[in-house]
Amino acid sequence: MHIQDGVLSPVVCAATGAISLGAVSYSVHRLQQSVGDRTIPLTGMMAALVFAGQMVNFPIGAPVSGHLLGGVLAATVVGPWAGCVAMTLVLFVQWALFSDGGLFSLGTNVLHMAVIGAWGGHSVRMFVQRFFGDSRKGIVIGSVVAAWATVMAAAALFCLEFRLSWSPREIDFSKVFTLMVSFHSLIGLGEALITGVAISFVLNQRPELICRMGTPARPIEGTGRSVHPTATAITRTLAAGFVIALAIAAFLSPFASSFDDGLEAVLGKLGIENFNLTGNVPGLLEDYDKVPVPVAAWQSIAVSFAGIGGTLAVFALAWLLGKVLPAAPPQLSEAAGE
Amino acid sequence: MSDFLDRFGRGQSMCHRWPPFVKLFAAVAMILAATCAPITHGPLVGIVACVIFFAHTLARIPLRYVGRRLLFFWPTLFLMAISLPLSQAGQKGWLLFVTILVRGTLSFSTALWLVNVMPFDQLLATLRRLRVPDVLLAILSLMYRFLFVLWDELDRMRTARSARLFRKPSLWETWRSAAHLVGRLLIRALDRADRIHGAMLARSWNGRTRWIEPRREDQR
Amino acid sequence: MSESAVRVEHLSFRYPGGPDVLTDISFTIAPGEIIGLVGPSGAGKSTLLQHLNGLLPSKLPEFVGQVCIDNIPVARQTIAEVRRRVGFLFQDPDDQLFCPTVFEDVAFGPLNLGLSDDEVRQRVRDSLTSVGLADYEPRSTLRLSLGERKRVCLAGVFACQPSVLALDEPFSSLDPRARRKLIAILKQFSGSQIIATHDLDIVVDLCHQVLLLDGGQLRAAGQTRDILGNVALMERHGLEVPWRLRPK
Amino acid sequence: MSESAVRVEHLSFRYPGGPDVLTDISFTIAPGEIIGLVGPSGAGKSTLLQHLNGLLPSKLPEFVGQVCIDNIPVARQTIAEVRRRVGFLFQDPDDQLFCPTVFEDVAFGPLNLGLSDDEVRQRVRDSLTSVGLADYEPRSTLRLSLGERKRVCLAGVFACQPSVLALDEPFSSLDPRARRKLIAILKQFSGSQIIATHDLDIVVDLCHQVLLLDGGQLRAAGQTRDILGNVALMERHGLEVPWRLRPK
Ligand SMILES: Nc1ncnc2c1ncn2[C@@H]1O[C@H](COP(=O)(O)OP(=O)(O)OP(=O)(O)O)[C@@H](O)[C@H]1O
Ligand SMILES: Nc1ncnc2c1ncn2[C@@H]1O[C@H](COP(=O)(O)OP(=O)(O)OP(=O)(O)O)[C@@H](O)[C@H]1O
Ligand SMILES: [Mg+2]
Ligand SMILES: [Mg+2]
Repeated sequence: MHIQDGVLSPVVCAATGAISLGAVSYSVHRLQQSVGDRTIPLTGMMAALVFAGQMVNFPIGAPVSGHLLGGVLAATVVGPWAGCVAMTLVLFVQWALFSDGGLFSLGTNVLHMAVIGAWGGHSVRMFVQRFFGDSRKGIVIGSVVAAWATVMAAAALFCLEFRLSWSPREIDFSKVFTLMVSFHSLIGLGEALITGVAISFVLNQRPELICRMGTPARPIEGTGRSVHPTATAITRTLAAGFVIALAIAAFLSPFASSFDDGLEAVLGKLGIENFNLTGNVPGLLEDYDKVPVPVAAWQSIAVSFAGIGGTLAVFALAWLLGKVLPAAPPQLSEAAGE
Repeated sequence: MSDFLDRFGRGQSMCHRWPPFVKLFAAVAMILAATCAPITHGPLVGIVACVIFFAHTLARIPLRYVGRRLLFFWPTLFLMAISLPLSQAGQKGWLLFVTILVRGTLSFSTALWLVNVMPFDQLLATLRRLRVPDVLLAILSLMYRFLFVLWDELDRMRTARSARLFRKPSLWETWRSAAHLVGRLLIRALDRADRIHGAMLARSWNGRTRWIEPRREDQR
Repeated sequence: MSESAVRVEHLSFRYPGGPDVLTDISFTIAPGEIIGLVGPSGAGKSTLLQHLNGLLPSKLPEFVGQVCIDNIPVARQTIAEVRRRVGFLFQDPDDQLFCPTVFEDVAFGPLNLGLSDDEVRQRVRDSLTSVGLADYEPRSTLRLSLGERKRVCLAGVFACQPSVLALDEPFSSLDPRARRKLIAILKQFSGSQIIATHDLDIVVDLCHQVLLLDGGQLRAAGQTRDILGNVALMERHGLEVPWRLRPK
Repeated sequence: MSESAVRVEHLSFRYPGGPDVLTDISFTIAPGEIIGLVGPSGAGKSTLLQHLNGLLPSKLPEFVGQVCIDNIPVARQTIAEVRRRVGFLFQDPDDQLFCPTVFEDVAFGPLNLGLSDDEVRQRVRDSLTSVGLADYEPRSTLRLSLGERKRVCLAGVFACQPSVLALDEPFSSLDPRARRKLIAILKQFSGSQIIATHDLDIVVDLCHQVLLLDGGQLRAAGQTRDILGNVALMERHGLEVPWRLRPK
């Protein structure tokens, strides 16, 4: 997931860096209001935890293994502001200790993993949670969906940045996009699963640890426990906006990008390229109108599958995890906060 | 153990003794040059590469180490870069591909150099002087310590697991126990954060963190 | 009532979702007194000590009764003041060390007390010397053996010069010389102390009074020799009469 | 040479970037023998024990010498076999517990040995009973006191029925009854044992031989009473002659 220096153009790095700087400064500003309470050590610990958690490999197949990214997890435990700061520090330390992920592209990585991960993840979770009430199930489903959505959003955003970095007019990016989106819908599933399992683990063992924030809390039905309030009108609007933007990014832009050059042109390009790369015998050229069709079809199928199949899988996962949670949690009656 | 991280950070070369600001700015300048130099100007790129190579020799960073790190680094960079020639036929795509590889490699080696001549505590002190907000620094130094604690803990839990794991586990078992490890680490860490908070308050912490140097005369 | 350094009244507590861990505990500690807190594993010693430092009540509602330090009741508003007065040593040193180097960790308390830089350095040097780690200042807290970490924690506590010490297993994983040194320090300390430990020989040597805790209840309290020398009592609560008090 | 359960030859080791922690250590342990490993804090006891379980050499290059368990040299290829034979107890129980419940944690080893379900349950029950935690099976490993956690770790080690025990501070944070029980168990255990501890009274009671480590070097090795009773030697290495061996 880490973008290295050199992959994006300096201008794009600067632009994304500026956005991240703003977002992180705002997070720090919000965090400063809670100076002296347990948020500071908790955030430090969360950052260390995400860092260490990323070292645990979850094998997928023979040589491939996935690991936690942690933005949503951090936001669920310490809230969006501290979560964003924690993820930023994780990325910074990864650069400073391992030189993972570049200095100039630090801002981009922060945007992808800290800002989208924590802020975006938090708003998606809050949005989803509204449909399930503030129950434990809602928290798990919300964070599973949020984990998947943030990975997809980051992937889509990366494609956009990549396109902006390298002469947008001359290069057809729909293939890059297809590849990124289908690949990341898988990575996202892993992330969703790990986040979901970790959060249900916490909900089982220490429900009071999740998302305690300085704000006044209201109890969750059925548990007597409390999370911080779902939302004011503004957050709700923001969340809805984010989800819609995400949907557009994930599902519509591949088609949009193919359409904007005209379908014909894209198909033609793909055909030629196919020929050039694989060094196929010229005979194939005669089937020029036929060959590209399956390619194009494959492409939209892949993206649609990545989108729709991924969404379905995520909801199935969320539902499963929700089911696994014990029906009767330990009874707590807390007025939350410090 | 996590000590391999700053293996060379404690070395004693000329570069290690430079003032931290000099090192930081040298690194930033080199990365800037590496990412901005157009690939078509061969000599320019060559000069940047030579400077970086020279910096590595000055700092006495073993070439084998750099090579090993690069070996792990290239595949990911390659994956990102290869999408360019894949999506565009002809020379232009390959040119961009090479651009990304060269820029990535050069800036990565520069970062390696900085990591190796600048131990983390020095970096922290430099950030402090650069007036990075206190809250961030406080969180950062806490994170740094617990990073190692958690990491070692994780490491030992894994070893303890393998000490009682007398056969090759199935995929499902691996997943399950990896999830348990993460879950357990998570809860212990969060609980510990509470106790740390108590320990900090017990020593009169009020959110403002003050810093001093151990002893001016005989700093390391 | 003005003469109590620590006063605990009818304290009951349970962890969320669990059974009672402490049931109706009451005792007082006079200024300058050293109290040993003994009892089998799982008796609730650590839990009780954490209450003295306000570590638990602020978080959880399952808490009945009152704890006063120097006549200040432990409550949300007073917690900072209470923690300043109580020097608390955690059973696990990793819960307590949070700075990257030994120097920074020990200096943390004095710095927050607003002392001048020179005073801070002086205090750090003194307290590290007193635990026998004089030349450890620049070392990383990550690369210490368990006994060394424990002693750095102790130095951190001493450097704040608290008026009450609450120590959870201070002697475990110390070697005999460090243990002897610590006993000497504690004997000289002027404030009151409450020490939870399994090392009954040291309790005999050091403590004026003993509290015997088992199953979350205070089973006995009184003079050290009376309680630890009582074979039947000790047997009943899974303890042993220490070597020193055994009839030869 | 066939009669040694553990053989360490010219072992030297340092953590990367640090000074030597172990220097040229050699010793053997005969089958069935119980060895006490004593020395001041930071002497290198934990480091030495970790070598017996292949915890360090496989990872780091700063390692000279050879360690053999039951005549199998510890190396990358043999590490699985070695770990099967050596039951290792970490100094910090939290490093060793990784399952959510006590039952799962103790059952982990036997399950992996491929025993039948009934046998596994039987072993778990037996080993938990032997450490005095018979009714703890369903409890969460996160909600135990330190002494309880230590005993769960011990149960996990015993449940694998290893042929060599390497125990790092098994007695610290145990209450006297649990300690007595553990001593009884160790005395009955048929394999060889090496036990690092600061509790010299127990060493006198339990161990046939003693290794004295200080500053990473083996300063003395021999019969327990000879070494622990030697006042000058003990003094020099920051230890104390235990109560039992003091001239009255
Ligand atoms: N976080 C927790 N949640 C729930 N129960 C807990 C928790 N911590 C401890 N307990 C339980 O509370 C009881 C008292 O624990 P405590 O740690 O106070 O014992 P202790 O007397 O300090 O024992 P030891 O001598 O082993 O340290 C134990 O039965 C333990 O299982
Ligand atoms: N991870 C590490 N990196 C570097 N040095 C270390 C590390 N762990 C321990 N040391 C150092 O190695 C020496 C030996 O440590 P070790 O833990 O083996 O001591 P020990 O004899 O077990 O002490 P204790 O009785 O306190 O447990 C100590 O001086 C310690 O500072
Ligand atoms: Mg305790
Ligand atoms: Mg040790």
